[in-house]
Amino acid sequence: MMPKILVTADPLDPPALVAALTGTDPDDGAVASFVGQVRAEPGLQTLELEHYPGVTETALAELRELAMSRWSLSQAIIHHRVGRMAVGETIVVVAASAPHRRAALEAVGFLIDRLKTEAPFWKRVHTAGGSHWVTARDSDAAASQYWRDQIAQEDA
Amino acid sequence: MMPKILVTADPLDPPALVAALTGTDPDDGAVASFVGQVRAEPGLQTLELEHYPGVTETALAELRELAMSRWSLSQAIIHHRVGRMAVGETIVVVAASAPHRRAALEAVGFLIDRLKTEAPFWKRVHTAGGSHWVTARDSDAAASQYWRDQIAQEDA
Amino acid sequence: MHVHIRYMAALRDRLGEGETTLDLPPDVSDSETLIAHLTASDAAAAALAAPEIRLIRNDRIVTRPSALEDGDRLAFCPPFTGG
Amino acid sequence: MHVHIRYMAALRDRLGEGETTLDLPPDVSDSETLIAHLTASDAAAAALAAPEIRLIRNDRIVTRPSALEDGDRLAFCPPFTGG
Repeated sequence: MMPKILVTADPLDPPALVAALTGTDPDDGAVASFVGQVRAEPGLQTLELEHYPGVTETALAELRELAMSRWSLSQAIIHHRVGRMAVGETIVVVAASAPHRRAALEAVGFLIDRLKTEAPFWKRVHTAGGSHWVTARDSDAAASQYWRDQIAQEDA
Repeated sequence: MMPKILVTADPLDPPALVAALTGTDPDDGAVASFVGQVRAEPGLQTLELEHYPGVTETALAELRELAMSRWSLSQAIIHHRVGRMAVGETIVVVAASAPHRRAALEAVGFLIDRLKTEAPFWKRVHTAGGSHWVTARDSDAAASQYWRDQIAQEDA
Repeated sequence: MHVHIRYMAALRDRLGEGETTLDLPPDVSDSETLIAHLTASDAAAAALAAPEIRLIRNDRIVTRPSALEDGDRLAFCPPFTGG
Repeated sequence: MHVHIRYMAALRDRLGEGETTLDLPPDVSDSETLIAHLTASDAAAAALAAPEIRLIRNDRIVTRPSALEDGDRLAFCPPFTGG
């Protein structure tokens, strides 16, 4: 059984998430997914993800519930890795299934945009000479705010 | 070797496409995918996809090239099934990888929206009592036109 | 000139034939005059004039009106419904 | 009252300690007066006042200013950078 929310130090398996949502519900016409993975950058040897156990899982579950209700999804899965990982390894996988494509695609975009700024994860880059914390990007904050505004408009 | 464009009467393998793009290029931070599958509807026994061999593949390849250049993708794959298929079976899989998430997500949305109206496929529903052709949906035409307008604006 | 014509999907059912080769009179010069010519012998062919009907000419999707040449292979297509 | 404080990620490095338990004077009543109190003994704690610093209180992400109660477990967080 594929857990809906998973925060783990073990390697993630993106194809397994897609497999879990594909061909499983006769009312689904669409399955969308997103994989975030460690990108090479000068000096990077490993990327480390710190988090706040317990709070992280709750934050992801709340984002998932919001997506499930807003887009009438059939299923949604969020798996996020923590600890150290190498270039090319998967940091996060988000997948959603729905009757129609726009719901599945938008929900996946929403989940990845929001979890970047609303779940307590912190990235640290380890190099040969030491390590540094990754600073938040303005573009990530803007993407997250976009969804906050969208939802506020609908609730208004 | 995973073909970039595939039109086939054999079952598709969505997880294999995601696997092919994940962890393969150190410059990629993102892999997005979309799976379209046969949705149950009253009376539907099988869904049949007719196409125009040769022209279909060219149309998909042109859409792929457009997406590759517009979003600076690393890779993009489009697999589409033809012939008869049952509820839950995969009709189409689109996957794209890129350095950043917005490129991968938008390119997948573009490809699925555009291929619905710009590649010569026709759906036919087979029921116990006969068959009928699926008529084009206004919402699909609107989604396709959205991207046409976007590209026209950028070229202007 | 001679052209080879195919009707795809729902148009094939509607026009009652999958493909045909025609010898065209000299006043047929493009896709639209061809449709008028076809409609003269089969009223059902008027459906081809609808703007949503697409044309594939010699294995390329072309915009209408499209000029025609001797030996062209044409396919009239209802709106595409893939994906 | 007593509160237990953690500093997460870059804040832990900056403030030189991971966690601490403090006995607070009566004029500390919420997250912002707590930050002022911390800054009085360590100027580096002024960084906590920046609006982008998030607060987790008793395992819930809360908005600032947040009232405090005896026994609270607090975590000051730099902006999240997951995904």
